[in-house]
Amino acid sequence: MIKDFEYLAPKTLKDALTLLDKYKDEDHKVIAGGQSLLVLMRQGLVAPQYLIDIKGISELSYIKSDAKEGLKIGALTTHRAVEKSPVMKNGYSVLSEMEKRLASVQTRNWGTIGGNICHGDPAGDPAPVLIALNATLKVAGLKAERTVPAEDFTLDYFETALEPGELLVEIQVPSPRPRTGTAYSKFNIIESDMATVSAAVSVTLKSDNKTCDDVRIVLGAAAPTPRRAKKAEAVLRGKEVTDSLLKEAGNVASTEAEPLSDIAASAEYRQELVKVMVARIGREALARAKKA
Amino acid sequence: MLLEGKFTLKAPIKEVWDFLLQPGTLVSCIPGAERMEAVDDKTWEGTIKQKVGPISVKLNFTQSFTEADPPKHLKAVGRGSAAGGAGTFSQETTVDLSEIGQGETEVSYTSNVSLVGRLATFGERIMRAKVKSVGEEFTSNLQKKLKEQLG
Amino acid sequence: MSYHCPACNKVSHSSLDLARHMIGRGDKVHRDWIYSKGFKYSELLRLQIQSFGGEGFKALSDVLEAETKVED
Amino acid sequence: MSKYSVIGTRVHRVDGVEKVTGTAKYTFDMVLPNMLYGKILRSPHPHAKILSIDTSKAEKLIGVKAVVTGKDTIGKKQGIWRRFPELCDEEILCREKVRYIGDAVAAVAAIDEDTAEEALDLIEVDYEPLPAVFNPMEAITEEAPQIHEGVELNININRHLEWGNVDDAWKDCDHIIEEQYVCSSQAHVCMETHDALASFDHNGKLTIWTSTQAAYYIQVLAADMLGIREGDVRCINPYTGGGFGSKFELDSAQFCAALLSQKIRRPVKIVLNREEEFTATKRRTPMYYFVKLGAKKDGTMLAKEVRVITEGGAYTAMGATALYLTGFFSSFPYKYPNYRYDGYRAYTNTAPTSAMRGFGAPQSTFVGESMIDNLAEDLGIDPIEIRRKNGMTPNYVVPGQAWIQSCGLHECLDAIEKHVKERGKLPPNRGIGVSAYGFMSGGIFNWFDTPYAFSSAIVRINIDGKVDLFTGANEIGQGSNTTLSMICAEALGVKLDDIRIHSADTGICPPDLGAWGSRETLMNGNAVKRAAEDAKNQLIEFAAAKMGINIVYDMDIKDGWIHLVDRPERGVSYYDIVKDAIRGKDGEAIIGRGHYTPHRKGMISPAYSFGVQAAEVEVDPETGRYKLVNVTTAHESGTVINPVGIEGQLEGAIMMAGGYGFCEDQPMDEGKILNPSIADYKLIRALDMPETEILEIDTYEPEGPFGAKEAGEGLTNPTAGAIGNAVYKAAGVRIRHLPITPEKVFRALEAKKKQEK
Amino acid sequence: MKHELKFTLNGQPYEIYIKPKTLLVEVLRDELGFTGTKRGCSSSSCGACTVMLNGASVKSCSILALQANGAEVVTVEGLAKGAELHPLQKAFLDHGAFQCGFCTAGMLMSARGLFEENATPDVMTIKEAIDGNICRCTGYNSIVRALTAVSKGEYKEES
Repeated sequence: MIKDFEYLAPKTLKDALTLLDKYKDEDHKVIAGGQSLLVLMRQGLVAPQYLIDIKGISELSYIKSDAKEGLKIGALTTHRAVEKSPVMKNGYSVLSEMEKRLASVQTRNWGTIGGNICHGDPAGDPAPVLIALNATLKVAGLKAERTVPAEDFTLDYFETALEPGELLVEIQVPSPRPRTGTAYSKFNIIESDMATVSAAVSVTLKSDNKTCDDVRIVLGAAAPTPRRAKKAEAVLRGKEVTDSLLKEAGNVASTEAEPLSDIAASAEYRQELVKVMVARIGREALARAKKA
Repeated sequence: MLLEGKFTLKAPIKEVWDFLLQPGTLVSCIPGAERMEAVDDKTWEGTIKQKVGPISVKLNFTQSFTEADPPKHLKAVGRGSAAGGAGTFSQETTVDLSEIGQGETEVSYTSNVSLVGRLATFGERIMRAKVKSVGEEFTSNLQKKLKEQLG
Repeated sequence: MSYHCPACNKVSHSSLDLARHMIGRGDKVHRDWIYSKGFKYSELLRLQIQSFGGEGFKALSDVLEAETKVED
Repeated sequence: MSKYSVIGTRVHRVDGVEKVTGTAKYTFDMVLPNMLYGKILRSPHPHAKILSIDTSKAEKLIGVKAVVTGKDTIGKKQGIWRRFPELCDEEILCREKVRYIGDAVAAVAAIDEDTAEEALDLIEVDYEPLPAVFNPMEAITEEAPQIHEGVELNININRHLEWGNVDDAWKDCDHIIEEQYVCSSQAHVCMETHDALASFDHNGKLTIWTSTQAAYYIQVLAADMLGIREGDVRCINPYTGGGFGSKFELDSAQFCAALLSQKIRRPVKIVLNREEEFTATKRRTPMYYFVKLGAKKDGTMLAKEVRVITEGGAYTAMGATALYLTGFFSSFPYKYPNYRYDGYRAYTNTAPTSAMRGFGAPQSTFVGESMIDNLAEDLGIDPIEIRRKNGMTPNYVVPGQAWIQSCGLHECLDAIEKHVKERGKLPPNRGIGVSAYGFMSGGIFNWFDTPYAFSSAIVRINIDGKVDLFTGANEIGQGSNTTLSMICAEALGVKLDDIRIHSADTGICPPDLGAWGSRETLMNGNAVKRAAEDAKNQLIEFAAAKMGINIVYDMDIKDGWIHLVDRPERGVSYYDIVKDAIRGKDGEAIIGRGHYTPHRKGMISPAYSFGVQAAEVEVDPETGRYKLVNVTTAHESGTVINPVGIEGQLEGAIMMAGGYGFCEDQPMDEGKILNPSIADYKLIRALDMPETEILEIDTYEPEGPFGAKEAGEGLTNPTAGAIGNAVYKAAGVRIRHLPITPEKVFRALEAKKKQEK
Repeated sequence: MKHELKFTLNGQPYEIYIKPKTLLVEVLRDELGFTGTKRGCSSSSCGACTVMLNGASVKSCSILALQANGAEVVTVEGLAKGAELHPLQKAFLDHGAFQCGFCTAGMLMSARGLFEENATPDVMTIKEAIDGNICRCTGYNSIVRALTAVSKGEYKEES
């Protein structure tokens, strides 16, 4: 049963921030697409006094890209819009691929990319990809704006770096460097299900098109937050990336994962999956980097 | 869901025991504990506030000691419910202390926590994660406090 | 040759059949008789379910063979 | 050309237009004037004494109109195995004790759902938790807590089946294998959750609209539990959003709605939410299997010994039948000269386990078909060949149990063999597993203790030739309304469009045991056919008189033409004769009656259908993840009445049974189901569904209407076994614990690697 | 406090007053009596409540009705034109693409969303489009066959 609340539906960002500031000490929640929040509200687990509905703020729904500034996605852009945007072909196709496997078409049609990130679910799909792409999140408050690297945004299970009164407004993805390839995949049993374990890997090669100049390996659903496997990255950085090196990186990444056991899989199995996923997705990223 | 573990403290067993049995100890170690009062020598009552992402829960609970063999063995059973009918929880904890050397005590514990109601069914995954992290935080706090006070 | 159930008098053609009947019925009268012979009913049952060849039945049937046989 | 005009043709479902336009009304959609909404308070404890229930605060809440607890009941325990009173063990609203998490303890009726839900939180129940037991192996020990008074060691029922001499036969076997298996639970996941709308009038007469598989059972059981007469209860089954075995017992929604309505004389509607549906309705029976199987070198199977203990959950429900059928179907579809089965059902403090599509046979088929593949491998015999060597044939008698008349198993084996050959050499990590099965067409044993015929039907012909068909059969999506209308149209010689079917309304339809055990086509089909023939004969009498035929000819009706069988051109219009006949009978409508109760067909069922399935999987050896690539089924169900319906049953069964093999499970912690939502309960969706092929094999069942037999549940039996065998072929590991999850495959692969080192 | 909701449903304008917590599916079914749309899980997992909102399929159990303010909503009741069935409905009938019918409204609306975007989807695209809808009866393949037939142009809307 959803408890009654006072409903506020600002139509501009400014109005929204004003309202958020006004109610920041009150029991309030922000709703965008609400694909996660409404489930909790229906179970009576979340019962805010004020519900601030930002879904109608059209100025936060956009996708822009240019070579210099990179890609900018408004926080209220729907998953489906990201998935279908032709802009993604300019080096961000991994975002489109990720979105395509996120839940169902109906959920993607209504749910927003910003809402997903702010939910802070370690099994969410966008976060690992954005971290691999070295994205930055623009956060606005009534008085100031700030940016947070995507990898620092999720703090704990369902906890984010958003302060009271703040909204996530934009996702900024830098233009990919030359010879960069990024890939993402998730392991699950039912195709459209949440990740049992997911991984995103971004590889940038040196001009010899063989040696790893930079790499970002991100694990999803393998720790309380999406997490970079930095030791595994170190295995690859500066070296010629081979299959066996990727396998080694996978093994190292597995030691960096801190998964839990649940009904979908045991912690041990998740660790094994991390090994395989990192090696496989690394291989895919490498192949893309070579072509990029 | 079962939590278990052990750790050692540089303190005599009797001191560890007395420390454990002060309501104040638990308030300061349980993350989110707001209140803990002794109703009688076997029963405590308390309130804990917990937050998992968007969900905040206030749990009122009663803890009673069902077995006590000072200064070695303690068993406590707790039951509680979340304000607003979101669910109930129960736990059964056994703590065993043993002297392993001069002024050194080993504390081993097992705690079986069970959640029922809406809280529990909202994603087993999330609650399990939460209970685990609360459990870990609790033991690390406890060790820290014990070390501060006794060590 | 016939075997008469010491609890309810049901007639069986072999001690093994009678053992199956007694464990199968499993009500208090039958169990009490089984207990009186020093068996633990649930142990017989567990043995019966988990082992092949009816080990639980056989253990009991040895006693029944000796105690309940009636020459026709 | 087919000799039939309607049977075997591809028709639109008779309920089709209503369903695609959203105008079909389900109980879920119903609203009555002055209606209240009910909610049920359930036990959070697996086993506890109820010390007291205080409903005063809830009653004071504005908008609450009534609260009921066990004290408001007549204190009767109910069960569906009415022939055995000791098996009627469920109170529905518990008075003294709760036995599983989800047991109902109180119910509220209020002006809207939110108020009713709020009121639940205000009911104070004082429980004294009792020690609980969850595993059947532990439940039968002296140390286990007793769940039902007077049932020591928690043994609910046991079953024994035996023929031949198993002990002697082992001596003649060249090879014997012994294995253990665990079959998991499964949820029905009907799209429409259990719901009911109950309305008592001030004369004490009750009408219940409910989503059910057996309106007649609900009528009888509700009357019994409320202490009123059967005739005062009318149960109407509007469109029903799926059943799969979960909806033929009296459930908490029906009982609590009726009880609340009885108290306040206003209509009360209760709809279970999805979580209640998962935790507080019945489910598939988990089983622990211990099996021994022996054969000669040439693959002739001589003996099989099966021991099973099932997790009963808190109440008997239909668990008694599942225990029996899993024992019987463990011998299927092979000719074992020596066979022995011992099954035990243990009460546990978990949600009761009962009927679910396949009813014990999916478990026995998974175990049996896994083992026969293992046996074949040990003996170096092809898996299809060993099945052919031992498979049942027409007119086979299962000693002391069953008489099988039509049987197309061997033709199915041939068809699948051809299919497997056509797939050719498979790429690495792929494998095809085969599984054979059989199933019954309705049950024979009268455990419900009904004095009525098992099925009956009434056909009323209107003045314009349109036909009203009254049947107690329950349309739950499986298509019985369409199939029975087709049978009626064919038997009467009219168009399908001429039939208007009225089903599952106990106020106007004859009693019927409902839609379960794959009984509707054969049993109801027979009753409908007989009723139609009764009406037809009345018409033919008039037609013969009118035509002034001077010798006795055989006459028939086809396509609206009443004619001489030998000279079809000589006849009269059906529509004309109907008018004359009714006038001739002083205006009395033409009414035909028919009924069917099986006689002299053994212990189980009047007929059996058979099939063989081949599942192809591709295994990822690094993760154990596998994909279902293709499932091909050769199936025989006698004459196919409704081909579109059979395709749907078959493909739907693969979704459900594939899920049982692949991913569906209900893991528990201390009696608490851990995945009571569709987000957490994994089931096969469109992208996971394998491609499916159906190879229809022709047979004719003498006992069935126009030669038809079941085609609904049997199809749920083979898939888990076929998947298990396919995984073995593809990856070399045998998983004996359902479901066959990637993690289990992965662990088995790791263990195998270790062993090989 | 009740809020005003103005929107278009199946081509007709509606103006009603509702509590803000009311879900879109509740407005459709309980307030306006369009019970063709079903609810199967209330957690946006089963798809039975799928409707079209501004031309895209959405799950109406997970949308606040007020979020549909000013929107155009189409439910299963809006598919047929009077007695003339929509091509999707005809295809479902011909291919036996439903049994109990409880998921059918949602399936049809997901399909409608698909064809708004893509008149000739391939099998994979069709499966993706209905993957958010559970059908416990058919096993999906008959639904895929029905939609494939529509994609091939076997069912045309009569103009």
